Amino acid sequence: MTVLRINGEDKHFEILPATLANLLDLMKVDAATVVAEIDGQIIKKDDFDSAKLSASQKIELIRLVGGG
Amino acid sequence: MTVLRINGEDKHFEILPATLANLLDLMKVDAATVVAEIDGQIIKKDDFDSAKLSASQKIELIRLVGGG
Amino acid sequence: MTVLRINGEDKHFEILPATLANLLDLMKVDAATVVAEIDGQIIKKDDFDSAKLSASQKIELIRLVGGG
Amino acid sequence: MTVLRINGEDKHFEILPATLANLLDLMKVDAATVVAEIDGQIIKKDDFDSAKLSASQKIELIRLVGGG
Amino acid sequence: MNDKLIIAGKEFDSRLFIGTGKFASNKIMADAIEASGTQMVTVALRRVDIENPNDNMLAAIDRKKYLLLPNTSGARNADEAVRLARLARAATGITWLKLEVTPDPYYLLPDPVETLKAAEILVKEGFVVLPYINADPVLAKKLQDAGVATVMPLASPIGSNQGLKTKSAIEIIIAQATVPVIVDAGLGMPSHAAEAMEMGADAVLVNTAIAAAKNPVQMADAFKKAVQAGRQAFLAGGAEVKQQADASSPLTGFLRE
Amino acid sequence: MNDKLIIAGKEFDSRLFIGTGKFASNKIMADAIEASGTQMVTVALRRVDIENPNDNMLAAIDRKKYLLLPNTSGARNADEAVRLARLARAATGITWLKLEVTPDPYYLLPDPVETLKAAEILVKEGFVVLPYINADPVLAKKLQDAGVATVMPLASPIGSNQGLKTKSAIEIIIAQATVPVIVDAGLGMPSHAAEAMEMGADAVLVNTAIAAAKNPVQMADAFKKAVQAGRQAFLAGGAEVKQQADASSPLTGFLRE
Amino acid sequence: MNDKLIIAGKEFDSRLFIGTGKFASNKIMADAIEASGTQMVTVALRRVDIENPNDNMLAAIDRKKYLLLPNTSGARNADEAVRLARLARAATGITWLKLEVTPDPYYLLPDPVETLKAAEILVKEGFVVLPYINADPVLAKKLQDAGVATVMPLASPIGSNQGLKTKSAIEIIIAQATVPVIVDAGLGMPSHAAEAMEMGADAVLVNTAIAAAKNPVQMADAFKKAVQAGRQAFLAGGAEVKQQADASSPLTGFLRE
Amino acid sequence: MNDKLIIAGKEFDSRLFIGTGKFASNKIMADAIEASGTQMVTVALRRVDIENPNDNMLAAIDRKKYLLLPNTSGARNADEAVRLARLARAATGITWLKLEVTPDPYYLLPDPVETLKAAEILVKEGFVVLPYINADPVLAKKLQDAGVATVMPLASPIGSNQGLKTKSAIEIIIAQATVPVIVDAGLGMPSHAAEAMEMGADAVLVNTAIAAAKNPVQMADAFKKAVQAGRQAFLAGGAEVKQQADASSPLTGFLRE
Repeated sequence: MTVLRINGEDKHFEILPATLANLLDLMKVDAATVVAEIDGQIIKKDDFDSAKLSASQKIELIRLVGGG
Repeated sequence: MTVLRINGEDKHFEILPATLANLLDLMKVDAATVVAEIDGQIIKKDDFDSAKLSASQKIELIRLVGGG
Repeated sequence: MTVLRINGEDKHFEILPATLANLLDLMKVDAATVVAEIDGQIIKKDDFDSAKLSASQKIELIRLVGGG
Repeated sequence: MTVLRINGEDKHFEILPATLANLLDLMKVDAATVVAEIDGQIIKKDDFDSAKLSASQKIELIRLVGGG
Repeated sequence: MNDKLIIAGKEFDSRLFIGTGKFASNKIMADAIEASGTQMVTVALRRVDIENPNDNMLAAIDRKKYLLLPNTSGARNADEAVRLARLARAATGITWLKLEVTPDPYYLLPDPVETLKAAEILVKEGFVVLPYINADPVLAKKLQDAGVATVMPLASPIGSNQGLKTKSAIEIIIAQATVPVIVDAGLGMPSHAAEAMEMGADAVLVNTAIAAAKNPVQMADAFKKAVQAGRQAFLAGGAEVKQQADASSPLTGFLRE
Repeated sequence: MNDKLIIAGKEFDSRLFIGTGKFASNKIMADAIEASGTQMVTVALRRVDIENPNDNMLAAIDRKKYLLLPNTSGARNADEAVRLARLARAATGITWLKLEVTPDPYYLLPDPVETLKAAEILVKEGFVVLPYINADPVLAKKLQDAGVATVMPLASPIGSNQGLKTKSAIEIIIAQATVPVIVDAGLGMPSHAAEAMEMGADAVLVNTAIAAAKNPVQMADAFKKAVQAGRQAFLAGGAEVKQQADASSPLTGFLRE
Repeated sequence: MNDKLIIAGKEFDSRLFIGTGKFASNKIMADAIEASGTQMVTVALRRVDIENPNDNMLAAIDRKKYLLLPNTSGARNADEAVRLARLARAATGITWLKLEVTPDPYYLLPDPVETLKAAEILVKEGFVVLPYINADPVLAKKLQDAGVATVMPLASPIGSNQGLKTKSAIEIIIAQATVPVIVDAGLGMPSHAAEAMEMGADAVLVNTAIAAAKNPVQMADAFKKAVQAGRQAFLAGGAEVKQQADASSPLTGFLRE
Repeated sequence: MNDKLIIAGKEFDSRLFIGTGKFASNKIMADAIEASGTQMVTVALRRVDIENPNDNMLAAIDRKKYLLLPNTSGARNADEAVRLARLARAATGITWLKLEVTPDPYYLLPDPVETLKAAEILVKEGFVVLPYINADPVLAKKLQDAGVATVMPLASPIGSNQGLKTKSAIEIIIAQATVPVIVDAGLGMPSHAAEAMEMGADAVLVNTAIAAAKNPVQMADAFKKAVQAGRQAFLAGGAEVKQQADASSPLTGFLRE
């Protein structure tokens, strides 16, 4: 089991997803609507496919919501 | 039994009090602190002794209370 | 010389106008836009022709103006 | 003629006052009521006698006034 | 949305009434009336100026589009008001009347006793009476009982543009009203008119704020929109007023460790 | 009349900006935005809810008609605000930013020091910064000097609907402003928005007053009209406020002896 | 300083009158009266409670120190008020009277028409009439003309503690007054009383704000001081109110180059 | 009643502080200070006027009775304020300081960023810092955290006499305060001071309202009483504010059939 810290919570994976795009697929998150940070570095949407993941990374998945 | 209407309520008396002063005594009301009307006529304190009562009169016994 | 008191002022006439309509003509007031009182009695527009004048009457000629 | 810059204005002296205390005497300023800076350094009242002056120094003489 | 104002059986789409005094010209007045979208304008009665008898402001008002509401301005007591009312009816055939009784020429505030007395007489004579009053809830109720068509409490002194200085009393008048409440006098800016409408006033009457604006026509349009805004806000139901803040953005999902 | 609001070179016809928080549904939000006539709406950034990852409010907003203005709500200091700003830009490609730094979760009032610090950083990074601030004229000036695109002083605490509690300070901010002044937070009713515009504010931002109204769509239309009314009244030039009455009907020609 | 209030020829050193209703006990009432420094207190007339005939609050009031001012509370029209007035005089020998006519039991606001009618009758009967009225300048003038000893306009509804909601109307009443103006009803805090006095009111009457305070005796002392403060400020002549700042420290002699 | 105000360990009986600027003479200033009952007065630092070096207002202040609180008026940034603070300490031996940083000479409003910066420096140098600030709750908290002895939010611009224009923000400051809150600047009448104290402010500072009154000594006494009144009312616990009336006379026992 490997762990990623996603949005402040530890998530356990039998097999670590290879890329950020794979992770979003696995989590059923529509990549078109989110922005991501890996270990504090912003990853642009165009780079989701190429962004490799490794164990214990901190990943933030962010989206626009209603706000004032 | 005779009736006097006192402060909006019928009061029954076996023997009608002769005067307003007698009525107040009977009711244990301190005459010094009240003013009275009999059938709409104001009776001054000095006249309480001489104010004769007769059956069915309307009597108002009024006093000062706290107010703004 | 006869006098009419018109709108609070004495007006002198060599010959008294016969009717209210004549007076308005003389004063160049458009009868369509005014209402009149003679000695406190309201005269309707339809009666301007028949309203005879006599000396010393008090005549009020009133009109609508801008107001709030 | 030597110059001291006192409270933002150049003051010319035939003979430079030797100390701050001498300057205050010359200017008829009551030393008890003022505080002074020489070239940005605060001089305490106790040191007015010993504070030597030299030409072209910037001297600030400050006092308490009414204020809110 | 069907949200008509009904006064004495007559329907109004616009809840803004306009006074016609103090305009710099009849043309500006007419344009401001048009811009305001109003359906009823007030007029006063005055003696014909004998030196200049034919200045006729009425010609500038399209009476097919705008009802006239004669007022009794200048009346200092009930008798004078009744006399003016009868003259107004004779002059125009109109039975609607803005009843004003203002004994004091300085503050021009209405007289409650004489206003009530005149209203009682005029209602009996068949007038549709819209009395201008101080923001006095008890008087408003007495006038209602006397059969007036509306009550017209003042916001602040006539022509002062001070806005809604009588807010708490007008709230009570509205709460008790069985006839439309028209806030009159002293509304100086569109926000004042909107505020009155948001409180539940049925209509407002504006004169000086428009006539004495630098651009009266533009100001008339501004009042038109503000009255609509205030009415719609009243109908829409305002959000609750809170002592503390209440975040407009979500309070969860913050990007923190 | 050509009366555009210009912010950072971009022209706006509408002077009402809308916050998108707290609506009961995306459909109501979209309809209220439409009714408001706005051209720019604020949005927040939050972590994706992993249990419910596909609730996408953005789909309800027609981005051809409405500019998005991301905010930094949730940021408690300059660092957090800068991080959120960069994420917002990465997410949207938008460089415009409503800068909010609110350390206190109860009153949600902005931090003057951290807001200035963040503004200085973000202006240098090329953001168009619209900072939300207390009604502090000195801070507003410092932010202007730092290159922000507008200042957004609060009327009263966020979501409180208390209206223009900071009027005298906002008057000073407007008098000193070299950038547009957008009154934000606490405007609870259309009359409040009109009042801000009448004072000379360039625009207002409204969220809770619309989202929490009983009928948000109707309330949005009410705010639209009130903002137009207030702006027009400002341009039209209000009539003078007087301490005494000033008759609206003529003071001559009375029917007296 | 000799600054007596004179009502109907009688001099008062204190400009605070106290209502005696709603106190938790006669002891607290007496202590609060003492602390207030008042010289006149209002009382009401009510039927003797036959079940409990000897609860005598009057015993708690030192009539050598405090004048009694009977009121006509409960009267719904002029007839009832006149009847109560006569009873009050018979009961006490006092001809002074606080005239109250309040037809509506919910808001307890005074009836202008019935109040004027009763005042006219009672003045003729030799009463010294102090009428409680709405803040209506025209009514105040009519009552003056009818011979009342003071006018007592309300600040806000009785017992509401809302403060001076009728400020602009009371200013006009004061400007026109030929008799003392006593602001009555609704003053909820000492600052409200001070504000009324600063405007030039001659006195104030307070009841609920003291009787319903957590500590009525301390609150009575607070009102005493506030009334004195407001009166003295009126006499001392307030500094001018300015739109801009005006430095309190000198604007010269700064420590700069 | 033991109700001392404690600032930095020092006890005060009086909650009114007095500014000494703008008095017509040292004599009037001294008499007003005496009448106010204050225990601390502010003073400014300025260059000696070389043409007139011996006008010494300090001689008029009895330093055994009145603490001096030097201010940094005239400072436009933190550096200037720190320089003035050090001079003040050197001049007087006093470590207490009213910190003012006002970059703008027109409105004289305080700079939040520079004030905080100066406060942090001066606290470290051992000063007892009383900073004058805008009514900004977040700034007040940051200053508390920096170790200031009080916060002194402004009511309205210095010397404007406009009264408590920042009420809602000061309420929040008081609710959050861990140090005394002294309301400063703009209190124009005793009722304003009473209102601030009733809200729970710990003290007020007044200058112009007294110095520019027609009778400063009488006005000083008025403020003294108003501050006491407001404080006592706060302690006594105000009666509830109600939307409707609440009879002060009994609602039973009416004289009716």
